[in-house]
Amino acid sequence: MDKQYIARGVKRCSTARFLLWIAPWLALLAFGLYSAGLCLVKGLNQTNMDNRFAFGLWIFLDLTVIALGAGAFFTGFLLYILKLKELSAVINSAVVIGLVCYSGAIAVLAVDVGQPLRFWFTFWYPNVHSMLTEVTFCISCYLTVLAIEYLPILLRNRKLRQVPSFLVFEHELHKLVYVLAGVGTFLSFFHQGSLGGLYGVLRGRPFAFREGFLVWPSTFFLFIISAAAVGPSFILLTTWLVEKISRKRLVRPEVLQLLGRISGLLLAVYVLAKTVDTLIWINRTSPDAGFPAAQYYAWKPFGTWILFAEIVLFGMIPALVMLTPRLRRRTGWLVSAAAMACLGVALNRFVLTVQTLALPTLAFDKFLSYWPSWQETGTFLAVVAYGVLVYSVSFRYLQLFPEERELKAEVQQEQEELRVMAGRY
Amino acid sequence: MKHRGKIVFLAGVLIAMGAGWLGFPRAIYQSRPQPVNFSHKVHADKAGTKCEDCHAFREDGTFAGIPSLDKCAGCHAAAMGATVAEKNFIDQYVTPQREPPWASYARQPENVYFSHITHVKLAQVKCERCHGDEGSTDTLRPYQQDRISGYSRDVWRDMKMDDCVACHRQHGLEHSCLDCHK
Amino acid sequence: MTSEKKPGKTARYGMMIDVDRCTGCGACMVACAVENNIPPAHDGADDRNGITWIRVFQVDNGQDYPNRRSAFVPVLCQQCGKDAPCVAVCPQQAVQVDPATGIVGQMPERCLGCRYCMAACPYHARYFNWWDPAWPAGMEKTLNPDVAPRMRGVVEKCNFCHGRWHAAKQLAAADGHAIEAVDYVPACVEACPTGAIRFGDLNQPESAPAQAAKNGNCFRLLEKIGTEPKIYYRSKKDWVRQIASAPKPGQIAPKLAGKETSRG
Amino acid sequence: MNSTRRDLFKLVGGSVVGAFFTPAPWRLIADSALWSENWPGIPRPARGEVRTRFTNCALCPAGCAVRARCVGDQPVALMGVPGHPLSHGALCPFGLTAHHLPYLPSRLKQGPAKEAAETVSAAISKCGPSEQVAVLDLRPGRTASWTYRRAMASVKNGLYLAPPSPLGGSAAFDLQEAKTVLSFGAPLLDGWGTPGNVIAARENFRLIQAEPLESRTASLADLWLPIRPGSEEALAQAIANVLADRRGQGLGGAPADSAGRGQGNLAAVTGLTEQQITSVAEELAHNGPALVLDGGQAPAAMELNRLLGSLGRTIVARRETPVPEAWKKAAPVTNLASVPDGSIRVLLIDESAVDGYLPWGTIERKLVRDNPLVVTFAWSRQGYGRYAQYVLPTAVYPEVFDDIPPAIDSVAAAFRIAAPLVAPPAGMVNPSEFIGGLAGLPAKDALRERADAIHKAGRGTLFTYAGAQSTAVRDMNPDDFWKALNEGGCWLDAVDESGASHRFSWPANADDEKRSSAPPEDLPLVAITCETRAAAAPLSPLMSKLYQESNLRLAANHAVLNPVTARACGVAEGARAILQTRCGSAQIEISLDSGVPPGVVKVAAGAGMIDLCGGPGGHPTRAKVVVA
Amino acid sequence: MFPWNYGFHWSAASYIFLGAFYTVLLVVAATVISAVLRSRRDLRAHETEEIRWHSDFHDLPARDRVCRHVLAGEFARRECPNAFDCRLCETHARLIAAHPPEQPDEPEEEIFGMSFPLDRLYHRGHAWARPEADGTVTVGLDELGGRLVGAPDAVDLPQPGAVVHANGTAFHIHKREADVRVLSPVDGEVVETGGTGRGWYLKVKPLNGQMDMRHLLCGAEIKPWLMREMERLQLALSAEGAAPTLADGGVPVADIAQSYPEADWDAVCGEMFLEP
Repeated sequence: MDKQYIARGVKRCSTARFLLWIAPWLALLAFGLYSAGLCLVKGLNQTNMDNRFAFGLWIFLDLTVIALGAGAFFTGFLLYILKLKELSAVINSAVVIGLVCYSGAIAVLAVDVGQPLRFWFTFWYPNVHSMLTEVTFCISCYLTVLAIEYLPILLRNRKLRQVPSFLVFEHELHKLVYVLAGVGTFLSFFHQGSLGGLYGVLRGRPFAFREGFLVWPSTFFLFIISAAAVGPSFILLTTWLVEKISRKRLVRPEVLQLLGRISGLLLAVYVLAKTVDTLIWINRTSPDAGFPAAQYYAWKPFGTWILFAEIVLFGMIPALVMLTPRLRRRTGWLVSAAAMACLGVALNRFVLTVQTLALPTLAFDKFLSYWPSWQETGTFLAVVAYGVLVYSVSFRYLQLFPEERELKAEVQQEQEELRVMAGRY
Repeated sequence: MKHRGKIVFLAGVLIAMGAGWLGFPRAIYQSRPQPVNFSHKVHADKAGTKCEDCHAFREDGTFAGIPSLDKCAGCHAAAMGATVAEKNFIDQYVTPQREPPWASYARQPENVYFSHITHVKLAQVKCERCHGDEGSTDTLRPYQQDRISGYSRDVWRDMKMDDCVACHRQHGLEHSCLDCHK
Repeated sequence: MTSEKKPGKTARYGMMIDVDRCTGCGACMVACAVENNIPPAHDGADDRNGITWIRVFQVDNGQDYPNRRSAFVPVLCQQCGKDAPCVAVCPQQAVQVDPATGIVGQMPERCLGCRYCMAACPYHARYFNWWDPAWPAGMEKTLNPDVAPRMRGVVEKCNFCHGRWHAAKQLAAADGHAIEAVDYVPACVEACPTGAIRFGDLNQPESAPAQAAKNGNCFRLLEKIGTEPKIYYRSKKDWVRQIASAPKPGQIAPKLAGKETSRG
Repeated sequence: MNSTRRDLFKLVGGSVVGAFFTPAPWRLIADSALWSENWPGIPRPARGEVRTRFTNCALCPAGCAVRARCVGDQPVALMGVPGHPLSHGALCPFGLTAHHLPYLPSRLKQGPAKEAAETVSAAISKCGPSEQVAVLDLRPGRTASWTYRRAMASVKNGLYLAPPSPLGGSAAFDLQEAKTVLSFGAPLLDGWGTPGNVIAARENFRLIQAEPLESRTASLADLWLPIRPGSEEALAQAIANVLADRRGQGLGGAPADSAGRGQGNLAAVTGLTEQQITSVAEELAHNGPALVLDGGQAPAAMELNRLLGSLGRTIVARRETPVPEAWKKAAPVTNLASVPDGSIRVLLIDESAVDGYLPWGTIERKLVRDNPLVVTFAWSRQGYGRYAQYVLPTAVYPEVFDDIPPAIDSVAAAFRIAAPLVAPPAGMVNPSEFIGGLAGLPAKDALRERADAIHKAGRGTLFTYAGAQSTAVRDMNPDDFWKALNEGGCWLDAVDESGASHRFSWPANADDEKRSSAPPEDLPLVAITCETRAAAAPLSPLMSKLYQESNLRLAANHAVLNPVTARACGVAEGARAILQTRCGSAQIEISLDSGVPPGVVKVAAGAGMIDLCGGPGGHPTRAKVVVA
Repeated sequence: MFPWNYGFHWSAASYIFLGAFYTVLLVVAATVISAVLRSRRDLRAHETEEIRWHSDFHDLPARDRVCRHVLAGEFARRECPNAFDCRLCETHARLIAAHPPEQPDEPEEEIFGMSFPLDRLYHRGHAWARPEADGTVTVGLDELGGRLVGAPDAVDLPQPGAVVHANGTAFHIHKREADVRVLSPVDGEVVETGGTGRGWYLKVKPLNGQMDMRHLLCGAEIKPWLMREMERLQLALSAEGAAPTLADGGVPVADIAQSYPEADWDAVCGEMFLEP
């Protein structure tokens, strides 16, 4: 019986049911760890990547996961720097999601490199001109920050705060958390950006290559905006999911709508920027490199539809939905719009990673296809399982949604009044 | 006893320090004795030989490194002195025609292309510059090998890449990794 | 990264490859593998994850039988002369240009195996060690002492037979000559039976590549990207010279399209 | 003063903090990274003195000169010898990697030599009057070949068999002389003759390649005539007709076309236009001296040479390399085709040196029905070992000590020795000793005898690679001559001044499957083998660079089809399928290429494939492809 | 990463890049360290209890944080800004000065059948404090609190000599699954400990002479406060699925815990004793 670990006044399912819930995820995690182990011990020949598809499923999903995890830094930024108090209702959840996404991404990267033992070379002999160096530094620093931001949430656990020193430390750290939020914003900002730059700087891949500002190609900024746009959407989505799964009211609908509004606003900005960037690329950047942009889309299955889907279907439409107050107030619309936004960004990352590598660069190249091996898939599923586990445990034992208790009380009060009225008449 | 916590903590620190500074450096190396108790000193003084006489260059410019048995047998076919070391050497290696399993203190990692002739003939670098006073020692130290990386301790001590680079920088000869790496 | 100090006598090694002379025998590919201790294919390896520092591609005019005409194009690291795509992207300075020779070097012992450089290279001249290097029992005796075998999980590529360059320098030193810009030829050049591959210093106007740079029939791959490759190709056939430019989806030869191997 | 868990935490915490101020953690991190540099299993190449040694490549009759880079005594790289009179510094991929051959995993390590010897001699003694004991020599003209012939001369019913050779060994094609070369599918630029020699001469002649497939040679030829499979004969005939007409006379000695087809029909058969044929004929006639080469399909092609007057100009007689008088009492060279079927009781096959495999079917026919004895000397079981009772392991180049007969394009007689670069392992069998032993020949060093005989003849010069210089033989003493030969020297005969004899023995056609004009329904396709070199020589593991790690060459058991044909057969790219011919079937992997003519299966030769589809230059075999 | 590493170059890029990197590290480290130092200081200054109460108070539902003067009807709505420590509250001082709470004439208040003697002051966490003649203060549970825990399974009291703080933990009470801390109404040093049977739990000696009790409820304030408490109890019980019997003025039984076996007693007590 783990009751004394669960905060007072909130309802959580029985230990047995909880174990039942995490069991399949544990199994998935075990399987994933096994496949990751294969890749580490036997080498990357276990994957279906090859010299032409040097990056595969892992990098694509890393980019996506990081983009979705951006909610952590962006919510923190809005709450602590721009003082949007309403968001304190989701900040804890956002931090956990961010932690999960970033730590998961790093874990996968550690498997993805051929010589994990040499990870520290990047810090010891950094090539400051490489976007990947920027990525490595930012991701590792930001993970540290997230871990520290997670501490207060952890120490507020009912049992842990019995320990005076924990209680006090949590109290003091929480007072300083806005500093961390600021640092996190800075780091994550550059991290998202350099992830975009990763491909934008590849002058050898005119499909991905973009001109830009100073050392940063336009994708640098597009990634930042898109991440900031989709981060809140993802938090909205997860919060809604958790509410559905746990059958509880966790936040007030206004909060979700606020998230939606922010997301929609930024998404609109992103779509605009993306359109301008695409036009410049089609008409100048790509032709200058000798690659008429039209021909990229002659390689089936990557037709122009993918461009349309990226910008209009999963960009403009969800943006409009989330910006229209009437639709926003309808949970169904709001949630599906958020989901579409997430899909859109995932698609964008897919195009930049997979399509870039699939397209031939030499006249006698082939158009290549790639399908991940089960080891690759398994390794990634491990991250998903890990994420669900960490979140479930955090949700059960920590207060991810501070308003939960209050909302519970309100619900009771309403019921009570109804009952009383019913009693009167 | 109000400082108890501090003391325990410090104890931990001291234990770790002791292990890390005293125990670890011993543990990380496995050392094995050289097959023959060879005295560079004796050969330098008595036989009056110079380094190049035994550690010779081949005509293709490559460096022979530690001389092979027949070079030694050239003089030591029969005992010249009365030392036990020499007697053992002759009994164990010369007579049965067995190459002594020398271990090279200064063997660089496989990915290094070190050309002795370039440094010695062309750049006039003295042997001592890198090998220290090995040539005047009276006995061979045991060969110490890093258990994990498998490299000789001497390479770690004063033949690291940084040492090469320092000298190359001095002479403005540092262009790229490819200068020395293969 | 390279040091600021420039050596006394610098070279810019380059190649001129005469496509019209290449019979596609593959001598250059095996000679390269022999010279540079490239292991034989692990079973399961194929044209997409094998290691061939120089690879001869069969290109054709895209026509069907009987109008099909083929040519053979050896492709190796193009030793880009201006902001080489792979150099800037390496997070830990495992790729660098040697100012003394202009050779783009890859340091396996520094390489993390992130493969970013491979994504960056438009010529697909970089290869990853997907497997542990393995030779049949006894065959490791035939390895070249001037080149260190690479370990699993690192990227490698053509470095103009740097082992030979070292050996040449050592020989020059033995004869007491100056060792900057020694003259040597890579293995593929020496092995090519038809003399289709010619090696030289672009700084010397009479060298084959320097001549090629001025020749109308000569071209470089994807010149418009602006990487200034130091490998020049030559062909009198117009359709062969087309391979210098970007791929045209319409014209993709059925064979090449057909050869497309779907993985997994 | 009892210690609590709290104390333990403090202690651990303290030691963790302390550890960071010691070298230990940092050193461990650094070492683990260094460890990845010499990961277990990464070999360390041996260092040593770098020497250069010379020898001659024994993989094919080209016998290219080889310059071996050795570390200590171990060759680590093989290269050509620039300025060599025959091979001109060229070396093919097979030759470049030959120093790996001794370490092939598939290599045969030992075999029951004694037992085999007893069985053979027993079988010989049991031979009936009509039954024969035969040696099949896949590279005739060597000193070893002479040993076999001498042995067979003294053995009861002894027979010395050799595969048909284009010019019967007594003449050579002189490419240097030719201005125009018409090749009927001869792989002129893909290993034909002496590659270096062909390349050296290539500048001077115009090459017309008549071949169904766009082979390497075809793609580099000045003109490629994409003829229908098996229509070489017809093309030759048509060209002959044109030439004859130009002389304003009937075909004279030229064999009349059995089908009595007119020029138009012939053109139709070849799939070319009459204009094309005429222009080719004109070119041959005008831009002489011309030379017609034959991939083995068209004896009539040889007739063209006669019509063009190539004999004596581009096809010249070549003197025999001198042999000791004592050897002259030897069995004649018999063409396998002329041996009556079912007559060979004991067959000894020397696979240690192979120029080209014969389909097993053509050999099997000649064996007696009731358990014949087949012994083969080979480096692996992949060849005839699959059918032999005994497979005896032989040394493989560069271990062998053997000589290489002059190539088909070397005008002068030559004598060079493949001097071993590495010592062969124990348990290897020397075929000539084995067979010589059967006949009780004195075990003498035949090569040395031959060298002395050459020296005695006093003709020609010796080319020594080290200095790249030629010395007249008569200025040398026998021992220096022998020593020089062992260091890879090459003896070249003086060019024969006495007028060349023009009588050549055309190879009789050892193929029963005559061109049937109407394709049989059951075998709608035509199989054409390529990559025949791979079938003949053992392959270094590094050949995977060409066959597996790139698509440069077609790997064994791979087949290429035209997409149309593939659709007809119901196979797709990368599919596994079965190739069926009259001689059996084999599994192949399909790839598609619209450059392959419809109705043709392009298969990579391999010992097995040759048994199936006939050897290089065999007649295109009827075949069909069915889904596996 | 450091100038002495091979391949390091003094270039603008490395200035900017590494500069940013080290700044970030510095800031993060500084933040954590200062948090540690501040918490050490707090622990030294024995502010643990205060911090705990503040964070508890912060976690209380808004309706539980209302000012006592709202209960008295002097405000429509007001949230206590001082975490129920009226000693610091000017508003309270002003209001008290304006019209001091009149003492009802009868010495004992009878509410819902529970007696609330007026000789003592009540803390909103259901503890009372009674100044004694000898200058000490007796601390006990009021009747509602007493009935909530009924006969407690266990009580752990502080050792005599320990110091308790107003709004800090006075003692713990265990009842069924419930484990609640009772907030101390006053500051002071424990001189004697009582128990359930003796009707009081602690005797506390003021730290500095006299005891400030402005933050405690007294006199007329008690009734409205208690009415509200009953509502809360009712809500809490109904929330825990217990049939609420108090709405129609039913008198709570002596041991409420016993009569609502199905209720999550921990939650109920947490609600009533202001421990979220």
